[in-house]
Amino acid sequence: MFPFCFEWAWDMAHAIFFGGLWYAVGILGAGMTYVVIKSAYDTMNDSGDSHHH
Amino acid sequence: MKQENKKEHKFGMVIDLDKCTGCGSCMVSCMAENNVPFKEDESNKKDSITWMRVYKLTNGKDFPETEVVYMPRPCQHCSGKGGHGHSPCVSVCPATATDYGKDTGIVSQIYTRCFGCRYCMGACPYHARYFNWWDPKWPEGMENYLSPNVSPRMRGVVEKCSFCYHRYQLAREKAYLEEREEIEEMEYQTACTTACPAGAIVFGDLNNPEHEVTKIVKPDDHPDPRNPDVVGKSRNPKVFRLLERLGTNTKVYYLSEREWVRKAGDNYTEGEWETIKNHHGKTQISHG
Amino acid sequence: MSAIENKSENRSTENAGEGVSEDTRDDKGLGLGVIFFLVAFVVCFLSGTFLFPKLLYSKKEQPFNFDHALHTSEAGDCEACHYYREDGTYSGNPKLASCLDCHSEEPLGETEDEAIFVEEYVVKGKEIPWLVYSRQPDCVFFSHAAHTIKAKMDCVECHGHIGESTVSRPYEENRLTGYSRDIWGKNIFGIKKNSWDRMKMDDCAECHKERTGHQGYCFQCHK
Amino acid sequence: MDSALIPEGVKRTSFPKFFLGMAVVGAVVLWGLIAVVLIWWKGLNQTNMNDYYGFALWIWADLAVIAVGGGAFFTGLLKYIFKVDELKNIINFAVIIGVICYSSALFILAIDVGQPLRSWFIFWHANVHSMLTEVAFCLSCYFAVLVIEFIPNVLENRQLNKVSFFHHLAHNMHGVMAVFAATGAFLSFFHQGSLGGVAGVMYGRPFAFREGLLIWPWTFFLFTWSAAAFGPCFTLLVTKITEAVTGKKLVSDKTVHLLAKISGWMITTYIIAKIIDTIYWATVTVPASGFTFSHFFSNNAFYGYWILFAEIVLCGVVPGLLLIYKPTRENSNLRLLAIILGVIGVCLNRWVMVLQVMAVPVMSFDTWALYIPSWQEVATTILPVAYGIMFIALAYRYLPVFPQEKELNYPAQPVVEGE
Repeated sequence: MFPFCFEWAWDMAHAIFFGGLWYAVGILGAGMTYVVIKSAYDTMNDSGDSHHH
Repeated sequence: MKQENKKEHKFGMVIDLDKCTGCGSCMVSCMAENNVPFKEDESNKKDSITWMRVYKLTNGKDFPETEVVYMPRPCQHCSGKGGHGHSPCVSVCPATATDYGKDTGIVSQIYTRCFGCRYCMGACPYHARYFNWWDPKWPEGMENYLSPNVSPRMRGVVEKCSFCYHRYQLAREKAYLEEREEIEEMEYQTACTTACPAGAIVFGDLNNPEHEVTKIVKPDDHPDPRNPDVVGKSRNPKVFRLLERLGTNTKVYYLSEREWVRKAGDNYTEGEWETIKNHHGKTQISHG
Repeated sequence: MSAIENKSENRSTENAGEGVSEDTRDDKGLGLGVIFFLVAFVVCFLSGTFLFPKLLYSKKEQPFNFDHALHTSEAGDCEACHYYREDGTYSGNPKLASCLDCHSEEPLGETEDEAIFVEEYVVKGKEIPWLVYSRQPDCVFFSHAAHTIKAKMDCVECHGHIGESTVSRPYEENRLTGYSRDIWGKNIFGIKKNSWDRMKMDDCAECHKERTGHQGYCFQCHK
Repeated sequence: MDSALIPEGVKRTSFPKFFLGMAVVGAVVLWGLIAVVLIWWKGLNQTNMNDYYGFALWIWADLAVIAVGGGAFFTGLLKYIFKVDELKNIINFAVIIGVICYSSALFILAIDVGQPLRSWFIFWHANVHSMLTEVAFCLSCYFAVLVIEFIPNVLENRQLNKVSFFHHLAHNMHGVMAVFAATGAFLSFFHQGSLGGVAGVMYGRPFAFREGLLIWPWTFFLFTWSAAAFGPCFTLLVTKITEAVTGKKLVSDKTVHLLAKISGWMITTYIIAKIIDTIYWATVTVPASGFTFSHFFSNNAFYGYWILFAEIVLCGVVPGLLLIYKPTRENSNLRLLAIILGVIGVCLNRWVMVLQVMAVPVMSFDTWALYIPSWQEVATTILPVAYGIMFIALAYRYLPVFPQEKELNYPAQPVVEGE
């Protein structure tokens, strides 16, 4: 799973499998981080009526 | 320092089915040697553990033509399609709890790594892999008789025959102390081999032409021209492997003079056997 | 995260009550959240670093103190007591019989430990229940011969300078696994400075890879 | 009693009646949980699995719920990537069904392994060559995606949405949902496929083994395709059941017809591929290993040609054709028949690819092995169904799941569109 795991090898199979996997996980993580930060920002910049749109 | 892995072995066995009497010594010695647990009630064989299992085969004919053969079946230590080590069970294990030792040709099973998904059992057509449905329960005092060289298993993990690998470990340890590079053929023999009263099992290094097993089997390193996945086919027309056509490339060979026994080792569509059975005899002649 | 939630909850109750929001209130909520987060982080960090290892490992004392330094000066090197048997296997900790090669019911020294040794074990003929720091799990096969004879490694490489020690430190047992702490190592983060700091499979593999070019197949070290 | 939580402008049954219903289903859940505790406590000897049946009822249930849960990824793919906007009316529900199916699948896996506490080995010590590793990774990641897709719907609950941050979070999550849906589709493609690969790579088992493309056996692609094809059938079936229970129309005919049509074409193309695969397997792969096709369907008490016919023709070709032909698709009874057959079909396929694989003897002197699950296995398999019913009931009661509910049931009231 990580380069310091016993089974890890720097080979094609690991590159493809974990490349794809960490890419997907990265997108999910980045997307959620962005959404949470943006929502926090939006909440702080709310004028009284904006959350009833 | 790299000498350690310099020489590749390929341990395997050949079992002479014409010599096997079905006495079951191999099964018993295996269980004792490898701390194999047993149940109080062993009547249901489908969830009990026998690394070495003796099957009874008959030719299906009525008396007086009835013939019976007993077929001991340890783990076949498949080297996989093309002999590259991708045996059916090793490639499917999600947690790398089993691997193919390229230095010995032995398929390992690490009990403390296995988490019991049983995918390997599904993948093995020989039913050579067994699951610990229960925690082992030893009769009072028997724990003292367990072998310290084989680790005991816990419930929920898969186990199987290891070709008594611990005996190889111990033989090598002795060789190290005596500062020898190699071990002798007789220094590493499996428990079933040494226990067989009929001498039906011959064990050794298939890569070593001096070893008895190699002399009997005469493995052909070239791929089978009919199926490139199959390597190590025996050039002895009396020798066969179980389900050889699937390309599992087992290292357990069987020997029989009887044609019906050899035929029972694999599956053949109608009429196919007639064209295949003499295949090796022919190639041998053409090779000179 | 908690800061944000605090703040938004704060805000919604206000809105429900008054329908207006005040930025100053919002900032206060945020500040509290940040403090809460930091405090929680420090608490978790400290307890994880200092308290957790104490909870995880139980300390056990050896039956009595053993002075390695004294013994090596009197009896010779490691192999004097930790020797190979004829079949290549390694004897490990010596049995009482080996001790009796030199010791007898007459104490050889005046220490309290010598007295315990004689009274409790020599006189009673009982084996000493040493707690072995480097005891590996059941599933491990380790050949000393392969390492010290074939690969010509020094004992110190894995065992450290135990031969020069004068006191037996307490044996620390992992409460979950029952294994010795020497396997995982003293450092809770698993960082090692010396080759003998840890005895994990990773450490075996690291050395094997370096010296043999391959970290080894499972059965090389498992049984 | 709980009226403050119920979405605005819709009617729900009285709380006592709801509670009573939940209690009945809850009893079934409890029965399942008792079995789970037994299995965790005493071990897998509580099942009727054995060394011939390493994979049994649970793995089938696992594969089946994931297959029928495929409606979530496929509907999401169509809605967010291919912009089939009509599907917005059913996407929430498809996601909820997906969450139920995938959480059930993970739960079943957690009881199915011999050493549950070591389950993390599959991640930490991953063998990248194993199809099961791919399943584990993609399954858990895709479950995360489903949860992410479900969160906005939860946050739209009347009370939660009053919290400003949650309101914004739901809004912003909708904004980037296409990215999540695309990632979900990618993960889904691989795990549906690798579940097919689980059987397809077992070259020691001629009944399961398939040749394929590079490292992927044909079953890899067939499983993905069938999940996309039959998943929407299950979505429609559950919608139909929910409508029958609530006595309301929840999704417009237009949406239903569209999804049924897409499903129909997917089923038809899938079943053509499946037939080609079966013929190739029967005539080339099987004889090459020395077997005859009939070997797999005879000499035993259960598995006959009927199962092949049922899977491919009755529950494959028939629903496919019923759903692509407009008059039958728009006939509610025939459509219901088709989606029921479709769901049975995909479940049968998974059954065959797990249970029949184990049952067939491979060595010439071996025998067929049949098995009957123990009550513990049955209870734990029914548990997810009961849990799903509770989940849907709660979601339907407290969350604005069906955007068309008001418009379809209370036409007099002015319609206020949400996001």
